[in-house]
Amino acid sequence: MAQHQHKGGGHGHDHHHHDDHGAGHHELSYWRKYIFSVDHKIIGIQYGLTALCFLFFGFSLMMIMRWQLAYPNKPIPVIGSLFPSFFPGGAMAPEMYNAFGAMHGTIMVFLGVVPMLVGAFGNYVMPLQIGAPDMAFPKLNMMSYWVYFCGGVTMLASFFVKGGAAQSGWTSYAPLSVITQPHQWGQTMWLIGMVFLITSSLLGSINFITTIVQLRAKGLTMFRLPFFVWAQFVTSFLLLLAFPPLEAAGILQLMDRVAGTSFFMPEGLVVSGQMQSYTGGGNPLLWQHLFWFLAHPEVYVLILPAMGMVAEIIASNTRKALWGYRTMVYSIIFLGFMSFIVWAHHMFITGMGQKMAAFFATTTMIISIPSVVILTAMVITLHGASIRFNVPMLFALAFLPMFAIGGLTGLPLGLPVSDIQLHDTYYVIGHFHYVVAPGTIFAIFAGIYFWFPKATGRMMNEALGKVHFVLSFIFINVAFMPMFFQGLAGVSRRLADQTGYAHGNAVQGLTRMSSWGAWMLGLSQVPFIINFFVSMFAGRKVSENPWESTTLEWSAPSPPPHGNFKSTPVVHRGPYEYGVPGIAKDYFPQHQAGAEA
Amino acid sequence: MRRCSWRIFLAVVFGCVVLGQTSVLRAQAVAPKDTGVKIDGEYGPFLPTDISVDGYQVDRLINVLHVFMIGLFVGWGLFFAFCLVKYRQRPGHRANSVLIKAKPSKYLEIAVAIFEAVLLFGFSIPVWARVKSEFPTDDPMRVRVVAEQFAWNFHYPGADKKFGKLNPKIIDLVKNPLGRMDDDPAGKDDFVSGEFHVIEGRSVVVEILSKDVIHSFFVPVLRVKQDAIPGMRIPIWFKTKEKTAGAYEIGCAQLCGNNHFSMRAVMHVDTPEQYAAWVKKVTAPPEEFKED
Amino acid sequence: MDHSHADTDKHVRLYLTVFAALAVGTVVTVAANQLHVEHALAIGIALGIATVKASLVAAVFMHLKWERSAWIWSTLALCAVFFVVLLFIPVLETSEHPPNVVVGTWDVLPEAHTEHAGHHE
Amino acid sequence: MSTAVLPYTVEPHPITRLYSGKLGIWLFLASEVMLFGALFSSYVLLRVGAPVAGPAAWPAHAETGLSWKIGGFNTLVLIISSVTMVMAWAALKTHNIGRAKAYLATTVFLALVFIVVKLTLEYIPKIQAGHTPSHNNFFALYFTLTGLHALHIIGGIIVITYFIGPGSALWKTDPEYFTNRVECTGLYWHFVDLVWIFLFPVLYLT
Amino acid sequence: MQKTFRYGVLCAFAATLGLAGVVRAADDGVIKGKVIFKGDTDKFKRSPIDTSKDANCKKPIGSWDVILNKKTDPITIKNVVVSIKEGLGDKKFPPKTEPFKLTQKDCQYDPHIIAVMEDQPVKILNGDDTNHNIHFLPKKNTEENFSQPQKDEVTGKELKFKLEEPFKVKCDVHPWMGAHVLVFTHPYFAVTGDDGTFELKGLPPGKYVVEAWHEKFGTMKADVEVAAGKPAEKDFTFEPK
Repeated sequence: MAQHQHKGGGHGHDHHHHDDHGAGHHELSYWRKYIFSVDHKIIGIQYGLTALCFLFFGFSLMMIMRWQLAYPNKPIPVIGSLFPSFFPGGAMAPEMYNAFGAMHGTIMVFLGVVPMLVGAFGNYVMPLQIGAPDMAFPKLNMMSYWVYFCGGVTMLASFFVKGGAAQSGWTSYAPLSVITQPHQWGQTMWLIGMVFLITSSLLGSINFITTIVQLRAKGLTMFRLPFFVWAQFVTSFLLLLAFPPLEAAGILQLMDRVAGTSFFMPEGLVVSGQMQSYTGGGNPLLWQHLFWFLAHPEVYVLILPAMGMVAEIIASNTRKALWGYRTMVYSIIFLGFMSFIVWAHHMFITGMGQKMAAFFATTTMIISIPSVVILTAMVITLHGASIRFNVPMLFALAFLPMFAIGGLTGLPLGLPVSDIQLHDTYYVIGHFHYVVAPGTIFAIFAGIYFWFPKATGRMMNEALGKVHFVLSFIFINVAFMPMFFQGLAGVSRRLADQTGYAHGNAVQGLTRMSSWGAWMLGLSQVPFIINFFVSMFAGRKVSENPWESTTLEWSAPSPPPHGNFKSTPVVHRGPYEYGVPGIAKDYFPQHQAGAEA
Repeated sequence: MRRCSWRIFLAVVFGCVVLGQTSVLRAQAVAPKDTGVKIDGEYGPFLPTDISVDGYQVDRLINVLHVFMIGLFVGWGLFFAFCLVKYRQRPGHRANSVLIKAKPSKYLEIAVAIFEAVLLFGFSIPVWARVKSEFPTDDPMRVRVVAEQFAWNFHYPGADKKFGKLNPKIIDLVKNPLGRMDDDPAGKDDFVSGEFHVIEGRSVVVEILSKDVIHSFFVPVLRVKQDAIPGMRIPIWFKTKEKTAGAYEIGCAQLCGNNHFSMRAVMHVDTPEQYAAWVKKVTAPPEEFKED
Repeated sequence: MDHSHADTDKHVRLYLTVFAALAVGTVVTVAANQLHVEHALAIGIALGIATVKASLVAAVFMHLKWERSAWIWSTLALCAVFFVVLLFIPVLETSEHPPNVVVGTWDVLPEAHTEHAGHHE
Repeated sequence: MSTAVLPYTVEPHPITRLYSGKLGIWLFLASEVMLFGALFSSYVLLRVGAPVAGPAAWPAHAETGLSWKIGGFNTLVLIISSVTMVMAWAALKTHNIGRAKAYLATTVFLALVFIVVKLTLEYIPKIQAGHTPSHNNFFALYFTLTGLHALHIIGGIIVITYFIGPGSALWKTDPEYFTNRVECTGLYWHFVDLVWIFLFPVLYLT
Repeated sequence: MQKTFRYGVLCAFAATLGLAGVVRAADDGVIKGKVIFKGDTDKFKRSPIDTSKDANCKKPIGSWDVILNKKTDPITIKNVVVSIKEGLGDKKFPPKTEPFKLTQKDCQYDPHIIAVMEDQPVKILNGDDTNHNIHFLPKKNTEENFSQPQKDEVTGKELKFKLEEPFKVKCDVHPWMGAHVLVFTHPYFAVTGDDGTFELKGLPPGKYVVEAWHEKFGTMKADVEVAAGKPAEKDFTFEPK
């Protein structure tokens, strides 16, 4: 650290934590070390474990919903009788379906995937990859986690209040979200939980950007950053600038619910035949604008870090430099920028005029180009490579076609005319689940398998990992592929029972297939869970660089000690110098001094 | 040992595929459900019957897009698979650090961009313009659709083609679900029904309203979907083809509460005679209800 | 920004000048408002003066006048761009519906201003 | 050993010319701009889209009963508090902690004056007069915008009080670091002032 | 000692018996009568209800806000709730335990008037092949709003209302479906049926104020004195214009 440490003098060290300042390193209590830790690695692991629990919980909600869809109003086996207050007569009531649906979306997006990608991987890997001893603001980092935790607890608690959890979808469109459960706490707690989660993300993004700008190791210029760091950097800007409008919208909706204001309530609302007492003058579309102003960048928050992780894994396992690294960086910056001006393509059928529809359709088509560029670059990287088919690579490779399907099916939704038929049908569900489930979730698995040895010093079991991969790959497609056909058939999303419609009943078989796929997908995670916990204690021990990778995190011990590196790393070259001619080893780590390639 | 584990693995995969197929087969055996009215049209895992004059434009775009998507995916997937096989790690093989030329990918990206531009400016924006602003002038039927939790009301202007005024204060869900005012001359011959009747081959302008929350008026067979936003009256239009008389479904496409799934109505495409008979039936002064 | 004492003294004088300007700005805003000029013009004047005042605060009190860091300037630029994008929401929502869309569900609306305690009984 | 030793908490980074705290607070302010930006945007939309007549119409300025005198007074109070805040930082730059604390205390005092005036002369009489947030969208926006702003003021009061009290212990061990922290707090405080500079004409004058 | 105990037990037994007899004798007061309609019956014809919103609702049904029993003489009114309004003092009554059964049949509520005691369970069943959503709209009690998508749902759903008040119920899927809930603190209430008569049984003797409530015609009160062993008669006459 000496070269970065500014001045001499006894007071120069440990500014942040004068309370811990003392002669010698006294051991911290268990609480300070593992629970209220300020070490980015512990916080990253906390984020990771919490997010995994939420992902599992969110998925369980969906598995129960899939029963209702496949066998409408039939008692749910086992679970139905375990929670009689949730499932009267063992079957799922439509309002419970709506609550589960809203919470599945919220939990997966805000409590599962984002904390996993940004909170866990970003926190754990990013400082290591830039050679920083920690995040720029360690206490703020701890606070981010605990604020996120409070948000999660609030969301979970909302299941048990009178009237149950929020029922208006994860999009919480007003006026439905304002007038539903008016005397009950579900939606209000959802809003309060969201304010917590937004605050957590904002604090986190400030920390990430500052860390990347300020704490890069010597010699690590912006264009020597691993692609994952770039992805985190862009993601943090998205979080920083897109989340506040949702916070504003959340405050307005909270006012509508609690103080009886009419921000989203037009005049003369008649609910259940009764004139409502709202003064009116509000606009329901205001909520949608503010919501999607966040939520479209949010989509990229869900995918950019995943792309970053996949890029890292592909580079390492093709033993080849990432093809078109600079183009990819420019693409990701462009993607981030454009994601702020496409939001209204979620609102084509709200009564939009020609100019606006044309504008947003055009920006939507434009934003698809950088995605194509990034994907193409990653595929071309495979050309001339020497591909190692280990478990992280399998997941990363599967990410590519899955993301391609997800991305391509976005096209008919981005054009207003085809969107007329497909808007809010299962086609949309299929589209974004292909991006987020076999896309992002696979990237998350890839990342877990890839960085597990760094965090624990042990490998995860390859055979179990492969079983996990193949089963997941098959069943995730069985679960999501039918949705495109349901969507084409015209089945609307968020229907608790589609069999009442002739066109819904005609494809009910596909629904069942999808449900079976989802349950089998759930079962397929058993090898992973076993692998994860057993490997933690009994996995094969490995050295600091088991994958023979080049980036900085692999120069730190596994697991990295406090302060991360044995000696302050200095960077001499770009992130992906694999297979450099004239060098015996097929990789050339960033921190190794030597001839420039 | 290694070989053995792969065999188990393949067995598992095979098992999964069999299971998947069985579930598809099971799937076919879903009995049609009695929903009160027999619904016409053909429904399956692709686009449903199209009875609208302009619906083909939507279908055409969707079809062109899917051909394009599948073509791109297959081509790209072949390259992907080729790389996976050819460049797998094996003894004596080392990654080729000489980079592939950028040109093919650049051409591909440019081609994709051009194709998207064609779709956008050729197939999407003009159609959207037609749908949104070129309202029919050939004496269309006018109907007002009022959505509420969880039902559709169809308000017909009657012979004078003028809608009466609506007042939310006098809404009575049994007798006056839309709050029609008795003292409004334009509203004298109006009538309200829970069924949607249109005449085949005649264009219809539908004005969409909502009493409470956001709903979405969706008629799959017409390729028509429009959100019903409270505080706004949004007109859309469509024209049914000739010889399409029958009963079709209307659904709600936007989550609107507990019973979103059962917010369904039936659209009857009538011949002029059927329509006249229906109007006569609906507008007849009510006879006293006698319990049997 | 390393300041010597003399620098700081200069700054202090500048701060007081800016304070005077802000106070005058406030008085002018209020005075202009009392003149009963046309409404749109009054809004324009008020917002214009507010912008000037805000710029002074940002430039001097928040030290942007002396700020050299490209990172801060680019963050602010990005923020400004997206702020403008946000302000497009009302523009879109008030002008960009097709011409035949009508605002208001009902023909007759309640006139009386009754008690508005929200929906809570 | 709880944290690693981090560079650039005090001295600026040689390339970015920033100490980390400053970049952090500017990023935070950027997000605040977006927060208030969204609310201003909502204000414009609701005002432009308000019905022409009826209870939901935008009230004429006279009907709102908002007094420019109180608003103007509070504007001046906040501007003065901004000056004292920046003066506190200047005093720290000249190593005069006593004067700095006095300036900080003045800032807190002025902030409290702002809150007390707001509460006793505006909020309470308004609510008593029936002009609650649910009265119409003007009052809804008035209470939401000024309420959120007041929350920011209260947050500022807490932070500044901390630097007068226990936080000032840092001055003895690392005066430059303390000065930086006060500067960051100052940046936040000026931003809060800046928001009010816009809120005042938007709510009180037009 | 033993003897005293036996006598004590005997005396107590006898006393209990006697007391019980007194109480029983005292609590068999009855108020009965009918609710008579006077006026133009043509103004209050039942009109058919338009059930076209749901094609599953095939059986024709009629409006229920006023149902006159035209076969009785004089013409009486159905669905009038007669109850004791005043005169019971602060006496607390244990809630009825047998559930009140409310069925949704042919897209209408059966029965139309749900008169229950506080804390008496109301069991709600769906008797139709379509989805129903029952929405209680009380002012004092908690609002209930849930759907019953299937016929003869496995158990139906049970609810309890805690506070005395009359309020409406409606179906959110079939907007025309409506009914009324009346919650009482005591068991002395009755709903007139097809003969228009009512009977309040088991009343202790005393002076009461009796109220008749009709959803359209409003309420009407009368003073009634109940003597032990003899039914008190009281007819109510509504004369709507």
